[in-house]
Amino acid sequence: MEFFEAFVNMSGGSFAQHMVNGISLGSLYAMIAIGYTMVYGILLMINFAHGDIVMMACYFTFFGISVFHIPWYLTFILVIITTALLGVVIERAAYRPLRDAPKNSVLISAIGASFLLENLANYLFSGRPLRFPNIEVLSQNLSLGSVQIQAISLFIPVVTIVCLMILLHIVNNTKIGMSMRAVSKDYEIARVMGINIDNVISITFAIGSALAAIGAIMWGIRYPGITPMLGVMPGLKCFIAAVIGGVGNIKGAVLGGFILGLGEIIIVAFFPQLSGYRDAFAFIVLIVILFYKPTGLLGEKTTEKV
Amino acid sequence: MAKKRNLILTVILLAGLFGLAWYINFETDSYLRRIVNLCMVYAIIGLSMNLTNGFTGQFSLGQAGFMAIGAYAVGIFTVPVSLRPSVFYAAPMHPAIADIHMPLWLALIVGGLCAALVAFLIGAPVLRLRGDYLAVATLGFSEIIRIVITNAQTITNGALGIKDIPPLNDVRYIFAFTAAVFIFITALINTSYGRAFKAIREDEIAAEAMGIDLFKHKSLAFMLSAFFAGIGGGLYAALLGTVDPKNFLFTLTYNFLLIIVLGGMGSITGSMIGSILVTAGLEFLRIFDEPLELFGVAIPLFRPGFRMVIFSVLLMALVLFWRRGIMGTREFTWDKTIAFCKNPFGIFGRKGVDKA
Amino acid sequence: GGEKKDAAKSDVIKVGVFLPLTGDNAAGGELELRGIKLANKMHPEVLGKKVELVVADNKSDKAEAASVAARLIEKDKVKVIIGTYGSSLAMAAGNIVKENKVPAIGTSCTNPQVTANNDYYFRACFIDPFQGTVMANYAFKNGAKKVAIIQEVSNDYAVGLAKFFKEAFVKLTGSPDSIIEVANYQTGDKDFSAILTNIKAKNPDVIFAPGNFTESALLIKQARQLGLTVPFLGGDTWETQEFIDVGGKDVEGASLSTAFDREKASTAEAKKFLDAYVKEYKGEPSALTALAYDAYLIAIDGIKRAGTATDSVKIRDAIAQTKDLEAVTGKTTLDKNGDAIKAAVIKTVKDGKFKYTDFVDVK
Amino acid sequence: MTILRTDGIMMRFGGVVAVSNLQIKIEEHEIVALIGPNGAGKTTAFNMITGIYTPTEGNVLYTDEHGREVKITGKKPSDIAKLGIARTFQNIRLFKELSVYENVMIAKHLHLKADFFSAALHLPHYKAEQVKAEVEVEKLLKSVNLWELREEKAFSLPYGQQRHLEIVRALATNPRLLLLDEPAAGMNPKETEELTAFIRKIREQYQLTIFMIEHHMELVMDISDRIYVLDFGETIASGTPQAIQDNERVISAYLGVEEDA
Amino acid sequence: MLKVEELVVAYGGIEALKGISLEVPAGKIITLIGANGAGKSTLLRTIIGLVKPKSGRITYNDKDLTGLNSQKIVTTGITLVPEGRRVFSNLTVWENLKIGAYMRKDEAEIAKDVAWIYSMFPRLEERSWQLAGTLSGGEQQMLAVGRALMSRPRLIMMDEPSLGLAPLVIKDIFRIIQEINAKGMTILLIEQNANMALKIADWAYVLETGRITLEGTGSDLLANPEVRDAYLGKKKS
Ligand SMILES: Nc1ncnc2c1ncn2[C@@H]1O[C@H](COP(=O)(O)OP(=O)(O)OP(=O)(O)O)[C@@H](O)[C@H]1O
Ligand SMILES: Nc1ncnc2c1ncn2[C@@H]1O[C@H](COP(=O)(O)OP(=O)(O)OP(=O)(O)O)[C@@H](O)[C@H]1O
Ligand SMILES: [Mg+2]
Ligand SMILES: [Mg+2]
Repeated sequence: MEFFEAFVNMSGGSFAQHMVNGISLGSLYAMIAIGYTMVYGILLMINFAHGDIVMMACYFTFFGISVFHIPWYLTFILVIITTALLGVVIERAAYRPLRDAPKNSVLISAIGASFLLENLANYLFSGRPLRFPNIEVLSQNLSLGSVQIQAISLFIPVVTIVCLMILLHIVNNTKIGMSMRAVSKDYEIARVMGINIDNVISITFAIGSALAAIGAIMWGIRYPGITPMLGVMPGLKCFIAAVIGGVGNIKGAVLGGFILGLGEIIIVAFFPQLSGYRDAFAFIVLIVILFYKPTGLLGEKTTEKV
Repeated sequence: MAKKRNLILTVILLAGLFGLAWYINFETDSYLRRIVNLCMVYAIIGLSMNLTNGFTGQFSLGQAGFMAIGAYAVGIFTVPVSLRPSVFYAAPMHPAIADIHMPLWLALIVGGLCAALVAFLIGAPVLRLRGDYLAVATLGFSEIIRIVITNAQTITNGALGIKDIPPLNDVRYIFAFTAAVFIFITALINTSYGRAFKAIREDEIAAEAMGIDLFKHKSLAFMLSAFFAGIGGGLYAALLGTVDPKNFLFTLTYNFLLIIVLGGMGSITGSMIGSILVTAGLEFLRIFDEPLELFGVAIPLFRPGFRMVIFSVLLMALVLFWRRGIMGTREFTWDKTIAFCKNPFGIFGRKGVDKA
Repeated sequence: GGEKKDAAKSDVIKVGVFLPLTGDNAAGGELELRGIKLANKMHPEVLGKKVELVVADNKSDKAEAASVAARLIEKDKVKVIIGTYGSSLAMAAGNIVKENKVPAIGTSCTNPQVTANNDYYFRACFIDPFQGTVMANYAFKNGAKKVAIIQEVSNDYAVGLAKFFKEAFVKLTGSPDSIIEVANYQTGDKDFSAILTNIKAKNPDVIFAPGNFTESALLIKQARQLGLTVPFLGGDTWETQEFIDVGGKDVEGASLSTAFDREKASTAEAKKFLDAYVKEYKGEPSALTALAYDAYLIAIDGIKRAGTATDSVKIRDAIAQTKDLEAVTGKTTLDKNGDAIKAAVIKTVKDGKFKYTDFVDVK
Repeated sequence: MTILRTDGIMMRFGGVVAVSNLQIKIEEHEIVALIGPNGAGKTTAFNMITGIYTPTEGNVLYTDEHGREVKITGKKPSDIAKLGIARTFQNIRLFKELSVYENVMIAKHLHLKADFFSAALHLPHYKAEQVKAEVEVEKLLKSVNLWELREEKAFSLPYGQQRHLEIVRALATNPRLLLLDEPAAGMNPKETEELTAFIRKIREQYQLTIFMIEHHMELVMDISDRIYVLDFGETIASGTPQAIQDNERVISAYLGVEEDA
Repeated sequence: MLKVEELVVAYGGIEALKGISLEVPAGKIITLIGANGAGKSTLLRTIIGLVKPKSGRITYNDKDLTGLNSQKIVTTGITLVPEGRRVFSNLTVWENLKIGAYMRKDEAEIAKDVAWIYSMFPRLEERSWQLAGTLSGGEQQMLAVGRALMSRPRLIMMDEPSLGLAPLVIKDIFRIIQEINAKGMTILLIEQNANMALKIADWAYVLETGRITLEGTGSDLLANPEVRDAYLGKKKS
């Protein structure tokens, strides 16, 4: 009833605006969710620190542009590289020693890594927010009729889709992709096949973290406040997006990202009085979807072979 | 024979500890009392978490949510009726509950039962999930609970929180609860039900084929865990004298995770040790937050925030180098202790069949 | 070093300071610590003894806040405590100070519950109901007829302000429809586009949006991006450099109520404070810094009038009698609840600075 | 009396039909073997009977101890176990980290009547049940010489003993029908012979019906009363060992031409 | 060419191999038989570098392999068909074969080898695009053998390739073992099926709880009454 009222009362302009907002948020979620899924797909572990890698990438960008005054396009490239390295370092320090450990240990180590990054950022950069560098070209406003759109919002979906395509190609059609999938199932035997599993896992982390960096840059331009806790909520939501889509499935991550992004906007748009429950929405969707599809929308349906 | 001896020893130990609690309560300062109380409350919650995560092998991260339920039950029902208007100053309390007042022990049990009920309801959808999926779903549930509490202004006072909960800082009271929870869980784990939980942890399919109803037992463990977490949360609220939704962020659960990992997943005595080490350890690490002067030179490393960096490094080092925790799945038992006292170096030898 | 402290026990007076120096509220804690340190520098002695600050971090966490307060009392034997930013943190310590009969003076904990039913908690700041009412009056005075409220629903401070704003504004206009929308968001949210799109469609005259400065700055930025040009009103939490840093030119024109401004600084203490602040930290002091400074003044004034630094109950009684104390944020008197009765200043962001625009005295 | 009957069960995984229209009938106290090439669908048939998979089509019917025929399709594995069907697995699935003793005690849980509360409080009626279970478990473990090793963790046992332990664990549920999935896999001929004797012994001792998948033909031919042969999910033959050994289709699909050593 | 000297391997404190010496000369089929838990798999896992020995030496064509990691060891031309198959369940049959040839660069030859393996195991060709995880046990075993062959090893070690296979398939596998041996590959075979294994072996070792207790030609051991009694069963010969 309320929904109907809200719908009728909504002008075409508002509706279009909501859709634009939703797509932009959704593709941001998708972008970060892909990184989760990448790592999960190979190591079968939630990289709890992924959200915090996003946070670190934001600080890197800040230092690049606002402190060292490197041109923004160069900074972006540097940030992507540095963040990829950070991902590799985290993998080496926190996950590699646990290769043969039970899954729970790895999960705990991941939580520990996430905790460490947050506390470290807090200690080094203080809890006070910094402003993400303003890049006029990307953050300027454009008007399309009554719809207002930020330049970056036009790029976000495009970048996300392009990254998706590249990634799918790598995983499905290249030798490294094949070895990634092999490593994910049985790394002992993968070694026997002559695969250097440490390299494969490092590459996976590098790619995942590079994606986090791209996501972070777009996130930062769109929501320009940097704090040590910045990664927590997006991290959690994007992880949920990945799970909704089917963890390990790259297309699923994108689908999940869009469902969450658009869903959140729609909740607030049509049920304004529920706006306080917006964050709960992600979790409710998650639980409902898992109830019907325990491995997510596009996750492979597995009957465990007995 | 040995059984009887063990029982006597246990009773002596408990009595001794209770005496210690009595001493702490009357002879020491309130700072120490607070730390001791916090240790015990954390132990209850650690134990509750171990029941699902350690014994039943269901990696659940919902403890903060269940604690919140227990804490709010205490918050809502124990604040004196006369003080309620000043607590609920922004929007008056819902008339249905505005006049219900309970003594603390009753509110604790009500809170525990509510948490168990919620666990029962959410168990149906989430307990079908495995591993990471379960972890995220339960974590999500604890967030939902928190968000609902935030928005339910007339019942929970929303973000304003509830204060004027009659303060509890009586070590004996909390000790009694902790001991009861400890004894109950220990007893339960050593029954057929406890074995069934462990069977589920080891291999769900085999357990099912052996006639163990997966859902029923997971649900039982989950509800018991929620019940005790609710009690723990209630004690926590009474200890602080105030609650608000921000207390129960999902990151709170990580504290208990640390406790059970440190103590050893699947070890009751491990959880007890873990909770003492974590709570006391965090207090001890506080020196890292205070400026340090060595020979008149201020060491720049030591400033607020450093403690948490060290804490997280320790957490990681722990899982990296000592992943089974202090106790693993073993327990402290009288038999082993006595054997150890008789032959302190025996543990280095090969372990034989030592039961008669 | 602990030994040194013990040796010098007799000739120093220890004052406990507990603030969130890490965690969510670290920024606020930091600013307040400045004020307290500055005050300590300006007034290093009372009763002929040196005042030593014992600073403890409550990590923006309630359990920590309680432990830390207990620790200050038991281990460091302080007889008076200053702090804290964040009402829930203050409330967590409330029982401790009450139980141990050690008075505490809140810096910027504005929730009425902090001092209610607690004889040992006082504060140097005004409270949420007052601030909400002040802003409602200001909006009404400037011709607003239709207001939208966007509150940070998980923040006690924001919820309190919003509630009293709403009540006052409805009373002023006489029409419940004058509040056209109350929208909620959670701490840590980054995307407000949906809320704002809805509100834009309803054409408010002004938006009242109490909340954390980070979220608020992002909120206002996004409003401007969506072409929403109406003024934003908020509370004293906005008054930080970060609000302007993050918000940039988009927060130009945003107004807030606060406790202190250079232009309205009437007391001699304020002049001293301003000079010292500029010397020490450069730039413009925040109201939080000023309030924290005042909290310190209230504490040592209490000790002075009590004539003892060891009997905490006497100190409490003296603090409760605080009247017309020369403080930075004006002459300070504590009411029967222990709350400071104080005038409010309205400031507006202009050219990247908080500029004085109005003054609201207590009736 | 027929104890188990499958009524045209079929199992499909995606596009693959693992079992189609399977008709099996097992009489009480029989030993029946299920053989067939790899991938024929034998394990899948077991999984459908024990409730781990739900058949895409068809029904599994079981006659309980009161002589009533009940439909067990779609029932939970645990309920099926309670009705008296126990099994072992092709890839051993013991509770690895638990002791030998606990492994077997767990199987006694399904008959426990006491609720968790009276168990935790060690009330007399719970204790009585436990004492009875302990006696039975002791007897079972002694029968396979595992009593001495009862404190060892299951994973530390040699493979052969793990197989025995798995069978004993299944027996501890007091089954009427025991399903064994390749019990002799990984055993050398000598161990296989011992196993044959052991299976015979337990059948007599516990009045069991046994349904077994096996590739060791000596064992199968030696012990079975009847044999079903599966290929590509379908039954290609059934009958006495002798008949099967001589069946042309079975020879070409599975046994191969006998060559002498 | 492969030489193991005084090898000791321990899991935790318990020694699974207590000083083993053996030799695998080029071009031969060497069999290792022994009861469950004798340490046969442990030996192979140690040779391929999945387990690190406590002491002893492993050399291959005079190159010291002791303590190297698997990845290095396989480049010398050794491969393993692991116990329990362990195919990559999330890769298709074809991809499993391709990954067997991971270290090779000669695409054309790889394609030929795939065809060769398909001709040996037509069942795999039918299932070329099916995920390996959904194959039955026997099909997976064929794939595991095929995958190992794809690296064109000079020494192929097989850990109970007949485990859980139908008699017909076992015969196939043994035929193939002889076939590839005829092509010049050296084979180190572990079997429970001692009868068949000894028949094709040039030389055989008997392993008992971590020690080698007997060795000899296949036919010698087949005739040895102790062996017959312990591993072959009474009936049939
Ligand atoms: N990962 C491990 N940890 C501890 N002990 C192990 C491990 N793997 C094997 N063992 C032990 O080492 C001994 C030898 O095992 P191994 O697997 O090598 O035997 P095997 O001869 O291959 O037997 P099977 O015929 O059953 O395959 C056994 O006692 C086994 O229990
Ligand atoms: N969970 C599953 N998902 C997909 N396919 C499956 C699954 N379980 C079995 N199959 C397929 O069903 C067919 C029958 O498998 P099953 O395991 O029943 O064979 P089996 O007769 O027991 O063979 P083996 O003797 O080799 O164990 C096989 O082709 C297998 O690939
Ligand atoms: Mg099978
Ligand atoms: Mg083996």
